[in-house]
Amino acid sequence: MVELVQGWLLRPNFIAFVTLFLLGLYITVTHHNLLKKLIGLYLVQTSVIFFLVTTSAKDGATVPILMPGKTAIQPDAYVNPLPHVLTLTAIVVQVATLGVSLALVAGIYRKYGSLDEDEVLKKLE
Amino acid sequence: MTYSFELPLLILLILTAGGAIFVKDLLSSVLILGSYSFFLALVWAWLGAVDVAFVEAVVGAGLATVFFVITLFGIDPRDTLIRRTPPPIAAVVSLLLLGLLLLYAANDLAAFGDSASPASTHVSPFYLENSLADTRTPNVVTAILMDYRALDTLMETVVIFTAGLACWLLLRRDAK
Amino acid sequence: MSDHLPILVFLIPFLAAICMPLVGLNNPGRCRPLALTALGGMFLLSVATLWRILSQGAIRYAFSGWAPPTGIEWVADEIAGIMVLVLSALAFLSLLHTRQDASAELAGRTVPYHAIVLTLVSGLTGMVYSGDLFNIFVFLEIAALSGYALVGVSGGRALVSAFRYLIMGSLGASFYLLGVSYFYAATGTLNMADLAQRVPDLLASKAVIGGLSFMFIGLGIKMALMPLHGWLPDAYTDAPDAVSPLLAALVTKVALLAWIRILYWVLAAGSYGMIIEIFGLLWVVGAFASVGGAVLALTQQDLKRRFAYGGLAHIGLILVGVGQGTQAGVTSGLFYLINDAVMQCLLFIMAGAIGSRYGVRTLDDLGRTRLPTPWIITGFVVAALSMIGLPPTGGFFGKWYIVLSAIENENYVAVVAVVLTTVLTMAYFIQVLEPMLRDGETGPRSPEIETPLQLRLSAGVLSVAIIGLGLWSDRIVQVLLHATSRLGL
Amino acid sequence: MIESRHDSVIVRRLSRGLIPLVQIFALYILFFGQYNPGGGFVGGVMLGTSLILGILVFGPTDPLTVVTKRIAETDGVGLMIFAAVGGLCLIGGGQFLNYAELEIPGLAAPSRRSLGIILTQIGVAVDIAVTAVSIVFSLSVMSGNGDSHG
Repeated sequence: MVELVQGWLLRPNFIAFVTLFLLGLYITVTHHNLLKKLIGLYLVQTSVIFFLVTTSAKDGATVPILMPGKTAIQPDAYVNPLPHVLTLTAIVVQVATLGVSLALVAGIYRKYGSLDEDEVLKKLE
Repeated sequence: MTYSFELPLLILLILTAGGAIFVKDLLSSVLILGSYSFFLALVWAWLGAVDVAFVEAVVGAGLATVFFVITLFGIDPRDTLIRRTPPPIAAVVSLLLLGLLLLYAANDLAAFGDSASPASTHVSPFYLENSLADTRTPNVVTAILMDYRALDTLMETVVIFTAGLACWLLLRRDAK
Repeated sequence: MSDHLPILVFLIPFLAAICMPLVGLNNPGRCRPLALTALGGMFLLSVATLWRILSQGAIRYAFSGWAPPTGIEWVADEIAGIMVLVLSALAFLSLLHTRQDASAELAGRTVPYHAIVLTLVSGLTGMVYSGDLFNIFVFLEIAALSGYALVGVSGGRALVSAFRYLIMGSLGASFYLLGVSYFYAATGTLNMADLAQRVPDLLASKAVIGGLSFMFIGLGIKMALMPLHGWLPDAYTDAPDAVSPLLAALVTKVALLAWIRILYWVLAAGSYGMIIEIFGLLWVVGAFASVGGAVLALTQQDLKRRFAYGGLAHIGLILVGVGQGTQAGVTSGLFYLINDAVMQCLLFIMAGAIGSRYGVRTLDDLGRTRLPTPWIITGFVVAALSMIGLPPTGGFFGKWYIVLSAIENENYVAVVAVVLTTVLTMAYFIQVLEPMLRDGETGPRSPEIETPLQLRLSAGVLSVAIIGLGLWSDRIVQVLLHATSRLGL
Repeated sequence: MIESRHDSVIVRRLSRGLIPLVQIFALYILFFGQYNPGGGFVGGVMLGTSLILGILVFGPTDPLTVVTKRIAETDGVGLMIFAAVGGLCLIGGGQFLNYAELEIPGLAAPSRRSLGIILTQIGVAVDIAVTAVSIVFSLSVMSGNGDSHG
């Protein structure tokens, strides 16, 4: 058990990811304000992306932009570029989702005059 | 690997995330979220993911904030609610279980920065070794994005396109 | 050229979708013909693709010319071929059947509406074909964003349902992406075929178990598996009548298909022993969902809502079959999945038709109104027979194969669950059919409204398809068995 | 939100100068994405935000806004560029998006791939810029109307 906890403490990035993920999830599920729900969702999405980025790190490696002219390219000298590509895609997907969700929020506000989930549900009845 | 640079950034990250959620004024909360994105971009730049940091700074801190602010314009930007009902027990319990699952699953992940991890040794060295010869593109991220995994990029542009259409469908009722 | 057939099938709705804003810029009237032509063309090409797959074997298509695992790969096997065929046919018919309804609800928004229907179809097609975990995520999001927008089309209450759907759906996608990240961190690859080779050595790895759990939670939300189904009833009830057949028939089924692919095509190959516990969990979840969905359906007044809960039960039934962990089990699950897509489509088209034509939305309405249209009643009866599982419909054979595979496994609790679901399904359909078929009712007879040709066509084709799926069930199951025989179960 | 132009003359003056600068920088990011961080996404978003800035500052009657509005209606052009490059590869005999099969005489396969990357990046940038503007127009339709309670 002690080893487990020690293992987690050696990964501050991972701790940050878990904190942001759980915080965002909690807010998304329980908060009453629609916009705050979206902020929670935003935290969840960015935290997953954060986790993906940390898998790309290598000790002592530099950014994945190759220096032409050198001799053979050493893969260990550059961080892993594949997770970066996946995260780029995921970020764009995230902002697209945000656009649609804000359109829905704006529509709900125009119709019901409130961003509070309870009030909106009350007006639905 | 030392964390001296990163720890303050991570703490700021969590603080801004908390701020974005607990501030009552929605406009401020959105702006704090923008700064959260900015700190996130810094962390990623520190991790060597410059392209991702750039996109996060422009898309996350820029475009997302623009969308938020434009939506909030014309909405009374106040989170009026002080919590009325306690959060359901089921939500809290399942969240705790989920956190445990996350930590449990992390135990067998390769150590942070391990250059012998499966992620760093299986497919990705191919890109680093060949992208210059294959595509004459020194930025490996661009080479993968636009060539090796071009279909993902095409589809992700379709996601944005779909979002544009979706906003049109949802909001421009009477226009045109 | 025939190797390129999968991408050509995909490109037709895709190109039509991206051309839609320009085509409709000055004349929005062109959008509907364009969308119908695209879906029709897609259907014809998918027939050709299936023909090619059956005669010459599966197509593995490497995008950008990079062999997997470097590039992205699509795998068009028999299952994908059949699924895309069903998908394009159902999309065509559900777009076809609502001319009046759609244009009335959509004042001035025909361009984005039709474009989004096509992006939905392209997203689902990509999910069916794709052999790359991350690629599936991107297609999942295309389909999901289209779904959110289509649910919210009618405004008002539908916006709230769409918002809930969006929150749940995006959380599901995040969980799925998290699972993919764990898989990637543990194996270093995203390609399914490559993963299938690397995962067996890593099955004891907690990262793989965790990744699998997250993917299951994520796809479970997308397929509306019972404890995670909160978004679905509202979304399907409040979606416009033109859209709910499309969503009900396809969205959850394709997510389920993706899960079956991950379970069997990535994990089961050669590592059956380790995975057996997951399968044990799976059929229990499925049995719970099927009985629970049917019970909840029995309590609903609103017709579309009742059928939505019925759909939840059927997702559970498919999982009962899939969870048997045998070749017979997964084949029966896949066969039922295809059947379920067709009958849900017919059921929701009919529910939408009586809703928009006669204003019949609830059971009470149904008791008050006499429906004079034989087309609609016939469609309802055929769909109901198949949903209950009476011969000679496809639903009967689907359930029959699931029960057989469970008996073969000596899994009698699963058999009891399927039988119980059947009884409950019969109960909730009798409540619907009894007032519909009763004669000499005192209530006022609805005014005679001629059933339009498109509706007759959709109802007729789908009814024939349901009976055809039953009559030729052994042929289809043979094809599916051929596809699953390569799994080495 | 886009009902009127911005009140402050300083903001308007500054934006007149700033917008072209942002756009030039966006083009630089776009075309040098093969050598530096950046590329289609970032370039596209920057182009889009420069146009959005113009809309917000100069109001609905300014020629820039009118032109932008026309542009926002032609959503999908960028994707057509991307898909057309991919389709040309099909015609050239390769797989979809296999830029090495673009039939351009006198270019070796790596250069063709490089060219394909540039062309598709333009497609991505155009699509993202246009869609960002289109989303902003959609989101501001309602708040601009003033009839917030339906």
